[in-house]
Amino acid sequence: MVLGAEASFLNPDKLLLLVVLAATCGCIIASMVAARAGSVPRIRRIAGLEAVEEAVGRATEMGRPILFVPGIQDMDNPMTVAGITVLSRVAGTAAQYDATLDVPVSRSLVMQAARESVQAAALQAGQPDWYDPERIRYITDEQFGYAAYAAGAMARDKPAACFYMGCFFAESLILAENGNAIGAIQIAGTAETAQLPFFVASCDYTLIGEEFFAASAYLSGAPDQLGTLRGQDIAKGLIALALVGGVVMATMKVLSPGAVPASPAEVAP
Amino acid sequence: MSRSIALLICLVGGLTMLVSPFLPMATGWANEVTDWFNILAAMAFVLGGGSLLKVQLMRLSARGPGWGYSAVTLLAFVVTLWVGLGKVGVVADASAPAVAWSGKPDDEGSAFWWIYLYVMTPITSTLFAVLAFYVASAAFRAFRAKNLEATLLLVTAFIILLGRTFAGVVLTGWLPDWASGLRLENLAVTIMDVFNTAGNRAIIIGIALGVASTGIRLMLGLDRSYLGGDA
Amino acid sequence: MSGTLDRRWIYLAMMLAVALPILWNGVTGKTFPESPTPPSQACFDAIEALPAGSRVLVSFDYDPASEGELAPMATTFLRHLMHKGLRPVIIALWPLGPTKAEETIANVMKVDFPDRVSGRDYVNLGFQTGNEGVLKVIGTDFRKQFPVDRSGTPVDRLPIMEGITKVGDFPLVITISAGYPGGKEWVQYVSSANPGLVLLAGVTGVQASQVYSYYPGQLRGMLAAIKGAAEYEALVSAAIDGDRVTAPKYTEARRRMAPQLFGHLLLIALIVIGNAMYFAQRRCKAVAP
Amino acid sequence: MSDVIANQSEPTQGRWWIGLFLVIAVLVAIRAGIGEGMGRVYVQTESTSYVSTEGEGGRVSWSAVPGVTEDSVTIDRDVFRTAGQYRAAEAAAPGQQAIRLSWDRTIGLWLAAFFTLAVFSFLAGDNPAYKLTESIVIGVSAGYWMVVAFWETLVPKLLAQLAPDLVKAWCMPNLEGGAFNPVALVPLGLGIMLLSQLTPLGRHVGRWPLAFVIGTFAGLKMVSHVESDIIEQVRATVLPLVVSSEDGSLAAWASLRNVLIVTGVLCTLAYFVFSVEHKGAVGRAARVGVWFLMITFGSAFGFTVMGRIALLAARFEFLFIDWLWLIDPKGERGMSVVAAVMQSG
Repeated sequence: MVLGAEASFLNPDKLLLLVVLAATCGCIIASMVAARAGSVPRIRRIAGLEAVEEAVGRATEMGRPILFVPGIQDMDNPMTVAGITVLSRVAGTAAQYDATLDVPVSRSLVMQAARESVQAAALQAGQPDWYDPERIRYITDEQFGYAAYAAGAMARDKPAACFYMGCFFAESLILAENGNAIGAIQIAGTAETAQLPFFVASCDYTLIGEEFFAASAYLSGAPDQLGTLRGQDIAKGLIALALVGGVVMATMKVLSPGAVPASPAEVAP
Repeated sequence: MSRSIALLICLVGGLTMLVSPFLPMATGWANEVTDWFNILAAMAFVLGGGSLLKVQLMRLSARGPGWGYSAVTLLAFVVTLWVGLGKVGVVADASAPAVAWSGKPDDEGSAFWWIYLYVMTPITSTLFAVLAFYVASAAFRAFRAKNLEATLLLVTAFIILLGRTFAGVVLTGWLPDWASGLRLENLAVTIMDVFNTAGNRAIIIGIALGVASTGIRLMLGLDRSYLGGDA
Repeated sequence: MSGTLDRRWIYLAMMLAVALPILWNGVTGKTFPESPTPPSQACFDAIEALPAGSRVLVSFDYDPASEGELAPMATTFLRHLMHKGLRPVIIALWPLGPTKAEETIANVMKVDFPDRVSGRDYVNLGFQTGNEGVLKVIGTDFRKQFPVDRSGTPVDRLPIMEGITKVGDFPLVITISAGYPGGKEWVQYVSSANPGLVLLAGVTGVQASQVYSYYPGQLRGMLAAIKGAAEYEALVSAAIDGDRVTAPKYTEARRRMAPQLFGHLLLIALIVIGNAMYFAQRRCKAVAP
Repeated sequence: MSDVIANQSEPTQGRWWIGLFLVIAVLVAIRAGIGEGMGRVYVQTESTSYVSTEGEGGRVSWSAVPGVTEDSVTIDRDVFRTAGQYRAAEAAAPGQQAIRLSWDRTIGLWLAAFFTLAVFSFLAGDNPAYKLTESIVIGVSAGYWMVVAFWETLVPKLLAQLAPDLVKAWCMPNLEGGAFNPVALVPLGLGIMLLSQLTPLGRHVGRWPLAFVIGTFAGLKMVSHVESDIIEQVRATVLPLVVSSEDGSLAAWASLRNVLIVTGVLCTLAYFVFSVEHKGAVGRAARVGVWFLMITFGSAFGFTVMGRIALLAARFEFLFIDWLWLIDPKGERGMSVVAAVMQSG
């Protein structure tokens, strides 16, 4: 039985997943290759990202530090990784301006990754001496212990610019409201949907969900990275097409003569 | 060289996890890797703890403003580690009363439990509760009907706030049954069911695409900032 | 700008709006009447519909941080189940869940249903690590994940577990959930895979907006935040106590609704004042540039 | 925006703070002098004796027995009792020692009350009490999570795999299996690489574990997000735009609901398009998408507020009920100060 042999090698009920995964990755990689070959997409303005340089510049002018919080989760979370990549861009700008950058973190591994990335950014900006590992320090793994530190540090150090880029939970509003109270420019980015309303209410700019993941590609300006953003758009188009097709078919099924009334499960997912 | 090996590890690790769900032989792999990560994160505490000790000791020896607070942090840290790792005051577990170390470190009555209950819980849960105040000041400041978008935010929050308390019943409870859909508590349900569902779904789909794209950038080494600067 | 309002006045107002109703309520013992919304009513009806003796899986997926919202739900769920003669099988996906379950059992079963026996009429099987991995496994083999109860007795020797091999053998599953893993995972891995199974969820306010999209399909009923708890508590009290006075431990959610109401009213007042200030100031600007 | 609400807390107000704390201390002292007092914790010691029996295969199991025998092991545990239970015990047998005041837990309760007030005081501005609380919570919680990681992860998942017999005899008597597991050497190796950067040699090796974590989890999360988010969310959104009710007529509300959900998802997706300027059709759809986003945020905000107020209420209940003994809604003490004062007055 050839079929049986195949089935035992490849999990059959995962076929749909395989197709969708391959299509998504295909779109992104193809656009990346196309961008390398010269077809670089124009990316729309993302207000929060255009404000990064302004915020760093303002902190430098005022002689006050910049605070960067890469979320409170560990490196297994994609949001933390995205936050660290944004950190490297912010650190590059801060190194150019010679501004002070504070990065308190709540996970040891994140501290490690943040140090590596800030050091690399300083080197790239031609300011290797600007990098100070003690400014990137571990506070505590505890969510509210970390928030207690951040709130206190904000009240005392009065950073002029605050970045919150990563995975946040309830502490989001503690950070954002205290930052607001000291009059800092605040730019937040997260994909934690429950916290988005609070960042939207309290920060000057908020990168919502997918925008946050696009941030590092956008800030890098590298053609192949910008290409991946167009790949995401193509995948989005395919999803929209699939959705419209599905909806049309479902509607036809209801309208076709002799259709049975939709069961509650079909009406309300 | 070291960076190239790191990029190779990243690529191979990522590809392996990408194909593992499709191979029946690989079903336990995701859990195994998660376990490894947890062990790694636990060992990394040495780095985090080292950083904490170093920063606080530096402040303490410099005798700058607030050095006393550094001493308090150090003391709290060391005492907690000591009573927790040493299971101070822990009695043996009921399943093995003869094995002295069998109890859990946070069993009722132990020193670690006392610290958790009377130091950590009140502080962290009060910080959590302080959010009620921040919610108030954020709402006061941000919910202004400046434009259509801000007004939608404002009106929705309004309906939910009213619809989820007795006030909603008082204000619109008189509406007849045929118009019961307009009662505040039912409007709140409709908003959750329709608008919130649609908005959340699109955000979630977008995030999934963002995760996929970020994953590809990391695996292919387009984004390698976490690997540091020198060769 | 239109003068300054120290934000500390807002904080003071919030403090009073929450503290005074608690004191008022503690002295008078009065609560507001509740009229149930459909998701809460659905929870009540789903439990009422089960024949006595049915086994119900109850998962305690929370810890002390969310106790304020979820403990009243847990208490009322267990009270309702015991009153109907149903038999709860308790598990937990959160490490501190079993402790919370023990507290609730001590509060409800040991006091009001002293004739019910652990192992026969209810059981606490404790916590298992693995998050949604646990849910995937109990979909096919319940005993593999939960081989013993909390005191170490093998599940095979418990009368209450007779004939239960997978999660689909329970007609009803209840999750009391504060986040991940919780309501969403139960829907994705249990409710979707077992069409005949009825799933109810009690969730925190933060979770509610995410879990709502599954109601009333994969999720038959849900208690959203303390309001949902209060509504369900009122339904259960009306069914069990009738005109008699309900014991204070069964009115906890309704007691919490008084500070809730004043807190909400304050927020609404703040939004109104904020907007009034904003428009007044805009008019000033228009007149005097 | 920040000039609308100002937070004029300057460190010049040290005296103001001392005054505030004094006022609170005096109020608490007055309260402590009224009626039955406040803030005490009672405990009772429960002694349980266990005897061991040897089952099949030499497995030892322990069970509780009613009395103390020669070969039994007795364990004492202190458990909480309420003030009401203490008073009842005193009424039945004055001077009894079974239910007694617990000094360590009473001190803990007062400390907890101090910390609660100290955190609240930060709302009025930074101050010494908050700074003290902050420095304590940082130290305690960092230590706490390290201890948890040691006992919950390192011991069972690493040490117990590498040296099962040792761990079983030391602290995990119920450990099953018990063979050396070579797979556990992988995370151990990764951990050693990570820590090697503390030595001058390990500067380069130290980034490999990080690359391993980032790579594997990039793959892992990609699969799980595509599976549970893209596929499942699209599947849930494939809805018929026309819904007929049981008798075959048009169900207007259900139809409208489905139309709104499908439109909302499509328009909000349009908002996230990056490579096209938001003009024309995409721009209009994105605008509608923003409306949906705003409603989503508004409703999430409203719902979260509920939870936050409930948490604040819980903290006040701790102060009023457990510490100050002002009210007694659960009937744990049998009386409350306010009620007692009102009765006597």
